[in-house]
Amino acid sequence: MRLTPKSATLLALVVLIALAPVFFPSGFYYRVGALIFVNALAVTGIVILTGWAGQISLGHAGFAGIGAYACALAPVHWGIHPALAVLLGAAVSAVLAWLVGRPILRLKGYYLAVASLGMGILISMVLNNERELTRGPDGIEVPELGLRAVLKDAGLDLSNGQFWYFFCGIVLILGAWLALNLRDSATGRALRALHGSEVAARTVGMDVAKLKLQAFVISAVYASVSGSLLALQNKFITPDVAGFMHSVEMVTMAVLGGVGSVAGAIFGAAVLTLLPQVLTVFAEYEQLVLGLVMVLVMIFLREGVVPSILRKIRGSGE
Amino acid sequence: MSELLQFLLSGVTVGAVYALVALGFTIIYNASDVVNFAQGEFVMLGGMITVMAYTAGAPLPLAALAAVLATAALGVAMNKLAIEPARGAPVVSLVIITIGASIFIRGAAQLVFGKQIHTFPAFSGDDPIRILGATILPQSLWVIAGSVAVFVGLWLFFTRTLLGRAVLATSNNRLAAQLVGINTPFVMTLSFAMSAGIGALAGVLVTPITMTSYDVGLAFALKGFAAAMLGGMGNPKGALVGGFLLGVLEGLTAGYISSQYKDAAAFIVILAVLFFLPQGLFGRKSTDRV
Amino acid sequence: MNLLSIEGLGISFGGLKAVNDVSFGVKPGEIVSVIGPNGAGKTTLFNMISGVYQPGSGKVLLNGEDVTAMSPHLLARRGMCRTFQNLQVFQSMTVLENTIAGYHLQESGSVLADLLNLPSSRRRAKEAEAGARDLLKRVGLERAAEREAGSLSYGSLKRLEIARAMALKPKVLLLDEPAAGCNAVETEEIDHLIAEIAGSGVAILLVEHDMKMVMRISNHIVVLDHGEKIAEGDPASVSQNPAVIAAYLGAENAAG
Amino acid sequence: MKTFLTTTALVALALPAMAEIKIGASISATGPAAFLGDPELKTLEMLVEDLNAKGGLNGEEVVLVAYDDNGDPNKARTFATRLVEDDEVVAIIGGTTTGTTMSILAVTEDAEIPFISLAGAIDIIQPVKPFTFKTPHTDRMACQKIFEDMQKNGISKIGMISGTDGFGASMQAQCKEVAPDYAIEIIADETYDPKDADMTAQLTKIKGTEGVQAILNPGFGQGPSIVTRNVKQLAIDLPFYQSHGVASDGFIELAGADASEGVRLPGTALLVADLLAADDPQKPVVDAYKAMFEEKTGTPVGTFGGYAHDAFLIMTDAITRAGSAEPAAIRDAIEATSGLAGTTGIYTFTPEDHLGLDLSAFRMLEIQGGKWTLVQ
Repeated sequence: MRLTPKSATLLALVVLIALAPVFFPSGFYYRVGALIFVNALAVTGIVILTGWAGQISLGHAGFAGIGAYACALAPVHWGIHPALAVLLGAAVSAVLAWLVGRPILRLKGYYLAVASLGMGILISMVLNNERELTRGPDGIEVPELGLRAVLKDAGLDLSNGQFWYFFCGIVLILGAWLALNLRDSATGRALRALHGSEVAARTVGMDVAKLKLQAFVISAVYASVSGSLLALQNKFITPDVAGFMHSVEMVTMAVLGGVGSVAGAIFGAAVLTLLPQVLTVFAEYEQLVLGLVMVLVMIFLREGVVPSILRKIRGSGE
Repeated sequence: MSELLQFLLSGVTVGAVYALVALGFTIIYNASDVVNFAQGEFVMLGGMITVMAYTAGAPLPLAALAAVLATAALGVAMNKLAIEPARGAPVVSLVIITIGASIFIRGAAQLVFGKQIHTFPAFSGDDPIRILGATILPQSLWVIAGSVAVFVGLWLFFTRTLLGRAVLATSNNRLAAQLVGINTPFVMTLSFAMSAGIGALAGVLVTPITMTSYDVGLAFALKGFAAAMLGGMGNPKGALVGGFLLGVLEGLTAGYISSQYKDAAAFIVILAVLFFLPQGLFGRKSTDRV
Repeated sequence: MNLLSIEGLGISFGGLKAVNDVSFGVKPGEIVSVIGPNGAGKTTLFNMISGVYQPGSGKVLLNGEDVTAMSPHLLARRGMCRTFQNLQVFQSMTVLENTIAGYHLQESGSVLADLLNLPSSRRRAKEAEAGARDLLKRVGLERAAEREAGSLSYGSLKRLEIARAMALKPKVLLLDEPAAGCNAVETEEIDHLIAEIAGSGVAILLVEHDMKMVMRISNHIVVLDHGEKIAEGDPASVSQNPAVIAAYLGAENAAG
Repeated sequence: MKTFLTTTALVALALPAMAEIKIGASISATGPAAFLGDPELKTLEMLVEDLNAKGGLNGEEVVLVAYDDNGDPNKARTFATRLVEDDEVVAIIGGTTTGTTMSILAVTEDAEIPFISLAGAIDIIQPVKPFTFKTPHTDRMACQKIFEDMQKNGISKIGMISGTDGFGASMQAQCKEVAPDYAIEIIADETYDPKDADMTAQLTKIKGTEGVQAILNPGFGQGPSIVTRNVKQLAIDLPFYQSHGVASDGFIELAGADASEGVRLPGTALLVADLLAADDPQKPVVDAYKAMFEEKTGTPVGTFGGYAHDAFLIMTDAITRAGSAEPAAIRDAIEATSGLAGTTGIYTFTPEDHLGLDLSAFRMLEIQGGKWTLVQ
């Protein structure tokens, strides 16, 4: 039996995550891996919103900020366990996305871009300015998740780096599984349909406004959980996580890898997370290279790296 | 009273800067439907090249002219190398391309110019002009005059000249424009040269007020973009009004409500305006054609 | 009893009356065609009936309910669906997916079930797929099911649009130039398809340029000129109507 | 990579003379804090080169593994992990901003690697963390120094205008906390974005606040220069204090000698090298650093490069005294540092004090005629 694209993607992901550590020369690579997974999770949300539903957001880092600060604040102020704080952050992000999404998703193209940009900047501004609560731009400590200690008691002793590598890896697999489920479901098909033609989508009975909103809310939850994982892993978080450049980074990762495909998103996240680590010797040229890569990929591999390559392989196979 | 006036003057100074940047956005958008996020880098280049030429001994006007011409040339190069090859790509790809170009230009500027903050003398000295107890710097008047002059120039260009109409025609329907004999590649080249040149001019005018360094572009691009969208993208009148409105809003919020949240006020108003007028204040209406 | 009733529908663009005070009705199983020279306002009329444009005046009644200016997705729920003159297919989706999209109203359940791939979601998807494959067979596209819609020929796309619309099991079907750009063979296929659909009790409203086809399959014809209804009746009476002939001749003269 | 490291380790065992000491650095050489980080990185690179030219440390070559974290705390943490786990450095210098510092110290404390930060916030060393030290004065001390001077001049009601970046916001908060100790009331409290073009609205509000006797502007980059010019534009005739964030000749150049006339700020000996008494214990080190940095880079020295200089000085001093490059030994030696003259001040660390400076290291400076002068 042939593998469906869905199971192929998931299988490849599981194998990669499980086997990559064999080749790690030092503990540092667990950290890089964990970062890739965290970024890939947020980017998977962008795939749903931008790749399938065709809506642009330049403010999704705002939701990552909410997820991150939920983990920093809720345990300290309200005694909520950090794990539940992740869910709280996701819920707050979802509600906010639902409220904000209604008016701004009526907008198209660049108008949607500027509205989402404004939303992201507002969130980041609150995190920066409400010092009493967030401690401002210098950042705030995040409590320990505590799962590693539990595992240790259960006989599974992982280093900090290893724990976060596998934990984020598992969350990413889960996130990819959900997204791939969605893709081939009625909702996912409807999202891709409205991307193709909103008018036609309406005539076959699709509630375009509601569908866009669903995609916006789901992608906000992805970004929020990604922010939470980052905060818990770093045990320290600053408002940078909600900044404009982080939003751009998410979209860039998605578009470079291939905004229409989950595998592409993960690939894009991996490349852009690795880039600064590879370029340390040429740190001065990092920006130059990053900019160049963005432009060249968009010109020569328009659909993103992964779909373009897959198409080439299929094309030559036939 | 003089306080209110000072808040307004502060807002107008800032607003003129935004308006100039926003005006730069309109031409490229009109010709190609691309919002060029590298517009802020043109502003940075205008300032930085002037600084370099000036410190190398060139007289200020000559340094400024060199900066505008060099930046315009760079704009043309950007069109040829990054925008033309991506013709027909979806909006999100174009956003990434222009952001990529802006990161590239910023990275190059950091290597060429270093990371120091620079400035050069104001054109007409630093003695503030007093108006009813409030003050404004002569350089602010230069910026205001510059934004109004560019606006008038663009308005005349788009409504009174054949070339300007050709630009608009290209934006409406590229194929049709080609069929009626418009040299669309030339129109695109011209648009990028003009946009970049106007951006550089903005950089020359505002640097004595805001100073400049390799990384000032992004802030200009974001505020200019917001101003242009507020007014309605593609319309020079929208860019001018949007820019001044945004500046005055910030000035008044800083003065009367909270300086911490003045940027927030600006974005809240933009969200509110887009809620009621999805095309901005003076934007073109678009209807789905089926 | 009319399933679809159009009462005094009108709209102006920038002061110009594109459609003015047009009324008629469509009964179940009936094929009503709207004809008229280019620019007579046929597509505009269609866009008003199907909720794409908001009419300036008049009413659209569906099964007795006032559905004027109702959003297309709500009309779809009430059993009205349409196709487009300039083709609105989901280009980057497969032919099969395009057709399944027509099952959206029957297929869609909770997002959560879709995310978790719950049995209910899988069952719905399976049912929709089975239905879609049947439909594709009916319109003769079953072999193209896995191809990307964008790669299909014009005539095939026309049929795909009809298949997608049929997936909704509509009571009223609006077809905007279904045969435009099709060759004689394709036109005849579409002919049969439309007759078959009408035979199953669906009310069909048709805009078409191909006069032969219109005369062949219509039960009733409405003629528009300059946005006004100038005649209506059965094919024979309309083709003899001097006002209609004048309108068409005038148009041809102007064109010549 | 791993094999390469093991080989060098083996060689190191066999031939101790060829060994090297790896010191790591994560600095914000680009990004929003580049204004601070750039001179810091240049300083470290210059000092390492100089040290090795003079024969290294304890006869071993010093290798600087420096990464640019863009001022992004997340990247800083990644680079700290890389320095510790992959490069296996014995100590880390860096953390240009408080945010990056906090991210790095979470790693270094876990790995028990000594870390000297170049950032200001008091949270870095209070409560004391065993392996974390820092060279700059805290923001709180800067506030205290300024308020001390205000108190001396009979000022009790002030207006503040602060940048919203980490530096400005942190100092704003600290100043508000310590103001009551000096009987100073902050009756106007405004902020600006670091990239703002005009601050006259905020200053007009401060000017219009009844009873303001002086203005204080914590911030770095171009913001304070614009504030300074705006103060002059509005003809606000009040004592005007800047922070150590702009303590460099560059500030006078940008704000203009005219507008910056009379501006006071708490600075370090570095800015007034020429004015130091011949017997000042800091004079030799200040003169040497200033000469070397300005010759090397062609740009004037500033406080921030000085922080990096001092961190490197403390580190090498500790390694020399410890006679070993073991992280634990270095840590203990740093904590035992006593009376070490740097550009910022004279450092004496104790187990309870990982900053090692007191207020005396700050010197109140005033700009007169486009030059820094000491306030007596």
